Amino acid sequence: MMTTASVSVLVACMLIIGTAFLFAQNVSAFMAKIEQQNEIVAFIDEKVPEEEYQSLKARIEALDSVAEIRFVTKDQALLDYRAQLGEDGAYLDAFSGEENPLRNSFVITISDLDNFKKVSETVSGMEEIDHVRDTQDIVNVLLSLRNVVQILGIWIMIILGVVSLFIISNTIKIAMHNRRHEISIMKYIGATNRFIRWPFVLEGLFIGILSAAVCFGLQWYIYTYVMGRLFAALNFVSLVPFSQLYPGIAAIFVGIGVIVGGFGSAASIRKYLDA
Amino acid sequence: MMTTASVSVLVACMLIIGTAFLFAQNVSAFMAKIEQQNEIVAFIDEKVPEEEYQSLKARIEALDSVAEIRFVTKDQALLDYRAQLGEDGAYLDAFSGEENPLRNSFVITISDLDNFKKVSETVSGMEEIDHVRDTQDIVNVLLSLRNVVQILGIWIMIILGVVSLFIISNTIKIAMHNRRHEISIMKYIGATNRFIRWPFVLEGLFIGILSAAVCFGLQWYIYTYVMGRLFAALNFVSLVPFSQLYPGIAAIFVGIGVIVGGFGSAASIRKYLDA
Amino acid sequence: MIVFDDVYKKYPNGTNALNGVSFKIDDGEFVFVVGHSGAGKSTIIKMLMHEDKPTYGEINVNGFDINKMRKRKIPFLRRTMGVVFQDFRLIETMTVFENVAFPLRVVGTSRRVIRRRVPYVLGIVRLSHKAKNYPKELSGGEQQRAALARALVNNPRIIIADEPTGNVDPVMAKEIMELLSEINKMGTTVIVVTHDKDLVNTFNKRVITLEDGKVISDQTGGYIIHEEF
Amino acid sequence: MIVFDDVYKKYPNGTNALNGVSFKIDDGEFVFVVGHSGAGKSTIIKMLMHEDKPTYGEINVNGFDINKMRKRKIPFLRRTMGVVFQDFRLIETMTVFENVAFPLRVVGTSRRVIRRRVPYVLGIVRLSHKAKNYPKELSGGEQQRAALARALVNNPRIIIADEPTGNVDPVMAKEIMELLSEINKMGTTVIVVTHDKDLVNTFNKRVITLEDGKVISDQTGGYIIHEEF
Ligand SMILES: Nc1ncnc2c1ncn2[C@@H]1O[C@H](COP(=O)(O)OP(=O)(O)OP(=O)(O)O)[C@@H](O)[C@H]1O
Ligand SMILES: Nc1ncnc2c1ncn2[C@@H]1O[C@H](COP(=O)(O)OP(=O)(O)OP(=O)(O)O)[C@@H](O)[C@H]1O
Ligand SMILES: [Mg+2]
Ligand SMILES: [Mg+2]
Repeated sequence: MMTTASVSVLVACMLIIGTAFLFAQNVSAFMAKIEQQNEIVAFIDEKVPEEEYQSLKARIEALDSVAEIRFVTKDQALLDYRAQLGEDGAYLDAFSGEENPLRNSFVITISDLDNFKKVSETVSGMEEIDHVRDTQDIVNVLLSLRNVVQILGIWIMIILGVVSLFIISNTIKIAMHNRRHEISIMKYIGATNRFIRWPFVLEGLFIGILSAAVCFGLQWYIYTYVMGRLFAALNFVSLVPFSQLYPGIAAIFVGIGVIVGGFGSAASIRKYLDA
Repeated sequence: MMTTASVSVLVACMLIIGTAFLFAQNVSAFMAKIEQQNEIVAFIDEKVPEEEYQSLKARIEALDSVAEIRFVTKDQALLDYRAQLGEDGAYLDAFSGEENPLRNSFVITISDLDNFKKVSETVSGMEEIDHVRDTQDIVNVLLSLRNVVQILGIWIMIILGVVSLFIISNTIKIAMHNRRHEISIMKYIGATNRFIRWPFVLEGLFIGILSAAVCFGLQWYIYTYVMGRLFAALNFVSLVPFSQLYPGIAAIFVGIGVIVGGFGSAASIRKYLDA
Repeated sequence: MIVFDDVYKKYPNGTNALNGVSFKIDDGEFVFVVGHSGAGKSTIIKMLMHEDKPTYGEINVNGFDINKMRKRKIPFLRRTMGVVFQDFRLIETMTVFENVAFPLRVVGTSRRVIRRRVPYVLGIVRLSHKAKNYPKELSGGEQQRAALARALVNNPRIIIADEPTGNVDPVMAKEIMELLSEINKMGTTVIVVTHDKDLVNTFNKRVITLEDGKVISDQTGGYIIHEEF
Repeated sequence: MIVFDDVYKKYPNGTNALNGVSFKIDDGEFVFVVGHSGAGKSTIIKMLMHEDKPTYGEINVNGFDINKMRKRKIPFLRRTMGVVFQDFRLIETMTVFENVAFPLRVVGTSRRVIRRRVPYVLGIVRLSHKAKNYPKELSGGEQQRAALARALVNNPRIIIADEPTGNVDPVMAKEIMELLSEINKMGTTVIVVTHDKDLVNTFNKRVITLEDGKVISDQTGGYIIHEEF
């Protein structure tokens, strides 16, 4: 009976930590996707001959964190702009062909927003590049968003982790309190502390590992079926598949199970051994 | 001793729920701020006389969810565009004054992103408006972000809440198990279940309310000092001040304390009363 | 009045503790119950107070039919009897005073009466000086006397004492038995389970002798135990 | 050998349980300890096994100096003695067999030996049929005998029995005492705390009489207890 209750508490705490872990993993996966929403448009100086475009492109592509680079001719740019203005962009027709005031450009996407500014400046500083236009405003919003989410995520992990371990240690204490008579009798009969301790530690380990196994199954089910279905309905972001995350989850659970079950009971039995 | 352990577990669980609550509150405050990052530029038809601008602005302003509306002359728009192009925008000088191909416009910010599309279409459909340009792409990203974060937030609240209550109920079970001898002796002496129950329920209530008080203080401290300092360093978003949130937090804690402490012990003592 | 009619008790683990026990104890009687260790004496007390139900047979205690009574009536059955348990069953978290006061509190006795009655009873069992101590801080005999005080405090209609003198010296044992005899003279039914041959022989009361869950003798005076098992 | 030299014990709550107790028990002796309830008999046993330390005075047990010995040596002191506790102290979560086997397991006895030795000892105390039962499923006297079996199983140098016959009938009490006497004849020191006047008088051994935490008599034969308290 008491084992059931202990396992329940342990499973619950692991579930909290596991959920926080999965949450953090998904948030960072999601943020990675969000990071794609950026672009630097680098306008090529008119003096650069077209033959050099290829090597220029290669040089930009070689920069740190450049995820994608796409060449856009000035004609295409004008068409795009016209399309954006709709019917009323007809007046732009006057600028087509040789009259086109726009320039050929590269549209660059950055993989790591932290390097966005650096890349933008590097590209801007290239001789062949006339000037750049970037979405620094949006990038700034995304950057702060990411920082906030990450810091919150880490703190939530830490708080939940600490709190869970605290809960477990107190639960073990209460459970051990149930055994105080048993322990004191063993001592009266001449058992050494080591002799008394190891069955408790073994039991703790067993409970810990059992809890880890139960929790792993539960976490898998909730994640794949409950959350998975929910997100499928959302139709925007997909969850990171469990198969990619389970080594981490398994390591966390078994780690907690072993440490808490084994060391936890060893630590909390001490009080009754010393008595 | 056991009271300390019980209070500790209860406090820890409340802390989890409280943190989740504060997290959700802050996320929604943050999302509200993020929602400001949107705009619809409505270009005014050239045939509309300037005298009507004021009434047009008022009509747009009266639409649902319009947070802000700002008038931008076509001259200003040209200047802005020139500034954006930098030095190389000089060729635009040719279009200044009467030659300006751009139009006067209203820049509209929406308070509730869900209505973004509707407002954009309504404005676009107005006779006086030539066409609109909006940041639908960014808005879409923000919208999904918000939905994901909200759904995640709610689910995290629910999971943590359920798990915490589960932990508490199991802890009470274990703690009550410690008292089984006491309870059975009381029954042997002719005490009715009601007579035995109420001191336990009172004790449970006391533990619950004590935990609520401790947790409230702890939560306040962590939130204001630990998290507050952290976010101050972040320098981007500020936390919702605790003074705005504490009624909710207090209600949650006292609610949990009373329900869990009182009903929880009443429920878990039952098993030993029936025995 | 207590009536046992052909009572059997088989514990879940298969032990047949009672094998057809019948006897009748009238109000105001004083009865010794003797028998080997494991003969079923404590089991009879368990049946009397509805700690457990008989497997077969009828039991009637102070008008309560043990088999048919509703669960919620059990506390009221138990209030008609004061029991000294073989293992004392004092509440660890209460002082001696609180333990002895408990049966009074259960029936809603006023504090004023409790403050008068409890010290009086503790005085009778010579435990006044230990009123504020917890059971753990008592010697074996002191715990036994605290349990006795608790059984007496409520002036119950029946007093049942399971081995009430096992942990006290012969002089105090005799005192306790004389006390029970006094109480019996004032009309209370007294049932004493004991192994103390001397006491049984001295007091010359009705003696029910059990062996292997059966009544093998029910007569006045004298301790009979077969030497062979 | 056991030496008590002017031992005082004051419990944290202020009770003076021992007030200058001195005696010496040689290896192989058989000693009864008698005295009123609360005289300090069980306290002496607590001191002997280092369950608690004396407030003042020297105690030496089997070569261990109780005041100066290191904590980690305590288990080894306790293994030299087999104690029948007044409150039995059986482990609730273990069967009778496991309880009795425990002192053997503690010293690393092989399973084979345990499987032979435990049933043998359970047979001596007539509990073979309860080997698989849990303490809760035993009668008072059966629990007492299980505790006795546990004290004997390890062939300790000293056997200390605190009221070992309080819950058994006179015939079995005599049997138990004869058993202890047998064991004593094979060289084991035996200390029996008892209130059973008959037994003390029958066995005619050394009797240490305590009163209010002092030794008031230490002589061979006869149970002396003052009638007045
Ligand atoms: N809860 C139980 N479960 C199983 N068997 C039990 C239980 N309680 C008692 N017994 C068994 O029932 C039989 C009668 O027990 P009981 O306690 O009535 O004996 P007793 O006459 O009081 O003995 P003693 O003088 O030793 O206290 C014994 O064999 C005992 O082992
Ligand atoms: N843990 C304790 N804390 C405080 N006082 C105690 C404690 N244990 C015993 N005492 C007191 O010390 C005195 C001696 O107790 P002890 O248990 O040694 O008596 P005893 O001679 O064994 O009596 P009995 O025959 O009743 O078992 C008693 O007055 C008792 O109340
Ligand atoms: Mg009995
Ligand atoms: Mg004692």
